[in-house]
Amino acid sequence: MSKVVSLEEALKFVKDGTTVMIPGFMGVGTPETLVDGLVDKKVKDLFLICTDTARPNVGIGKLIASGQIKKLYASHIGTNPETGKMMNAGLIDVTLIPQGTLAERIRAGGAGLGGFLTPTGVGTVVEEGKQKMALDGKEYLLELPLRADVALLRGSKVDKKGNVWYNAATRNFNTHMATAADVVIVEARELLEVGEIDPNNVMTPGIFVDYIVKGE
Amino acid sequence: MSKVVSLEEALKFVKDGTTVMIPGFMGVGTPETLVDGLVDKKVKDLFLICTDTARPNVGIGKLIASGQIKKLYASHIGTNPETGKMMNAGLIDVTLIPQGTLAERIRAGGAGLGGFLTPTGVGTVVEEGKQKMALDGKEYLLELPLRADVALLRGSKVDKKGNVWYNAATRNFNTHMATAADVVIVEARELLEVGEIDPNNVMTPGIFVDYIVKGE
Amino acid sequence: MDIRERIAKRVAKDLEDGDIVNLGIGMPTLVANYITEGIEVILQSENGFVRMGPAPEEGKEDPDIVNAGGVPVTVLEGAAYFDSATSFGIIRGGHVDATVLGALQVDQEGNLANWMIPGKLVPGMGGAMDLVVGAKKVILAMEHTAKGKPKILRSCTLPLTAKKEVDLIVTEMGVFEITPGGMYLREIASDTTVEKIKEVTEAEFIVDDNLITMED
Amino acid sequence: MDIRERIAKRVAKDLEDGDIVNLGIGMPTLVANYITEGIEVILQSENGFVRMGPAPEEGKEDPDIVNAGGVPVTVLEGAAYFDSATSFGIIRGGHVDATVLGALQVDQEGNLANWMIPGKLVPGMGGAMDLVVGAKKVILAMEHTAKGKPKILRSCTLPLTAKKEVDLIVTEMGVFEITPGGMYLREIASDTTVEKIKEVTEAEFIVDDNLITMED
Repeated sequence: MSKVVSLEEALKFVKDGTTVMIPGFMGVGTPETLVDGLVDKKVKDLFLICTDTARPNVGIGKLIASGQIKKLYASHIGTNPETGKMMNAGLIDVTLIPQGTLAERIRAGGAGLGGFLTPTGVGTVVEEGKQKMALDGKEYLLELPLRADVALLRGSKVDKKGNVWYNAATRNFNTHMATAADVVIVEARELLEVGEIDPNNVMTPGIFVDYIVKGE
Repeated sequence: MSKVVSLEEALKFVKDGTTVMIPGFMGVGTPETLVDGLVDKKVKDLFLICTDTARPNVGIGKLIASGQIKKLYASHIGTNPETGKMMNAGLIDVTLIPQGTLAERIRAGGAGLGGFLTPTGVGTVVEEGKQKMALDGKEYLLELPLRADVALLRGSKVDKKGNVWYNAATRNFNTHMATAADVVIVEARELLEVGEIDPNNVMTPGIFVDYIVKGE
Repeated sequence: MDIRERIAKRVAKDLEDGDIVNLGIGMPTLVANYITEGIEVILQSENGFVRMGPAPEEGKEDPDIVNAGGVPVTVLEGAAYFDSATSFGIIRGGHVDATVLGALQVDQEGNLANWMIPGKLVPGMGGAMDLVVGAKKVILAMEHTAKGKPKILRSCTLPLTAKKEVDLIVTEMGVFEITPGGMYLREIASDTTVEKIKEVTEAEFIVDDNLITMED
Repeated sequence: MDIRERIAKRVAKDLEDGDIVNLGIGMPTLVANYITEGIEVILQSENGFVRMGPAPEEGKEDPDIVNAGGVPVTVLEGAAYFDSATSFGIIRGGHVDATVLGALQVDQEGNLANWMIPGKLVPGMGGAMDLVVGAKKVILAMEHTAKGKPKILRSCTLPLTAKKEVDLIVTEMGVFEITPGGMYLREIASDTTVEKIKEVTEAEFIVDDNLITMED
């Protein structure tokens, strides 16, 4: 069975209320074709996990502008004034998470870890509601794993078994999100035959990938 | 200042009693030149962290045979009968650690995490002396980070800034150990000029590597 | 067909198209020879790759490519290599559909002991504890008795590998499934009887109403 | 020289050969222009690479290579790309020698507030909390006051980024070091006096006996 499917087929896994992870740093590494597909599909009340909301009309910014996000976990929303406005108007429920903690929580979700201890956020509002532990005289917060229903990724090169290679700074959250969702869909900027990526340089093994959509 | 040094210069960081991490799975991925150098140097009472003790006279097995190890953290010693004999004779203090937990503890040591929760080992002797936590009805053990004084690695290709690329199954613990020791020494199977490894495919960034020794 | 082959063949029938499977060393390795034609089973090797292939031709061994037993293997097209933390993230994170392992003892609660005999054999758990906790399905491929003595017990007496994680036990005499409602004998070999199985099984088990005859 | 340049130039003097440095967006970015000739400072960009280079020539921007502010940059020879968990492992794990950041407020205990103004500006902490906790040295590059009001306080009133992590504060008026024994004024600009600094500094500080004049 081929993993390569149409945009429509892939996005049938995203319904109203679905929890979705989307990578990208200010839009770099974000699957634009899949995001555009979500906008067109008009699914609503999404719970979105991402590191930033980019700029209006760039990457994840499009999903903010279209009003499809009900709940948001992110580390930074400052570059997209729309997000702050909608948060203040009570339209989006935003939780801000330090970027390193967010990456590690997603990784933990994919790696079967029950949580981890980080010094980040100790003594700040981030510690509210969290268990604190002192080890060897240093304080840590217990942070819990994160998972999603669907992850939408962007591979610079993807082979037909779903092995992915990311170019330059596009990698960011892609590799972690690939491991932490029930359904993983990759937008292939370049779609290759199996064997065209050196097995040593595969960054997301194909076993994590359920569907591939050819990007534009 | 060049990172490329002689074997002797590199090994001056390993003294009697030093804590050393050495990667390798049954010898595959183990820096044989550096290990031979330690044997020749006759440093003793080492605290060795590795995943297995290979076979007699293969990889880490050589350090067991030479009697240089006082304390050992490993996940498997069954393929080297010498290790078991010396353990039973009270010559080596052995702690057995599940392989996934060992990898994660080293990674945590390099990533500044205070520990992590894993389901591995719950209900077994591995849980002895460890804090147990239940989250969402599932039990976990709190495992703590591991660090070493020195890590001795083996890169298939290493450039002169210390960027490393590992071939095939040699990668195993190399990438994690690179992050978790005060001094990191890489044996280069092939020593390249800077720029010869695609920055995308670097597996251990050169910032982690202090010294490079050309392997034989 | 010898009993090891019979067991391996029966285990193979439980593997489905697309399954990601980790085969332990020893008898479980034989399972690869009996995978149903026309389906694709992806083998994971915990030392760091997926899509493991058969042993290489003599003289064509690559020292950098060995399986978890340290034996030279090959990789198939579409393979991917990774480091140990990633490998055990795959295992612990529930991305392995089935693991096939041997056992020293197993009990009717699904507890498994397969890593040590105190005072006698202390090889270490290697990756077994992670595999048994992490794989979605844990299948034991084992001879029914050890020198005539039962290995399927009411309660394990050896140190455990994991608690209540075993799903299926395949021996030369039959197939047992462990369920919350007790251990069931689901299949029986053509050359034995329920009475004979009871004689060499300490555990209590329920005979399935629709007991099936195992293929030779 | 404008005050931003003066501050950047002074911060640069604190960077040593071989240092791995993360520069925050805004004024800290200017530090790269003043690094002492002949030394090598390796810039880390938390979105996933080391050895960041200058901005590309116009028209030569690569959309896959941006810095942590989303602005196109280049990478130098010997660069390496990685994912976000690795990037923040580098940061949290103490592999970054220094981070240079801006501040909304800082206090004499070394507490920093630079990520939000409740009810007004809630951009999110991005990677700042990880950087401040993880970097070996935290240097603030900031204007001494905001619209004439002190930013260097007895105790921060805004939500903290991290507790007691700031080491050095560089403003257009002078250089402060925060030590367990209190905050010291170590250097003073040629165009001001200790009295003038005291007028616009709420924090209590000790004037170094060997007060140095800052370079313009």
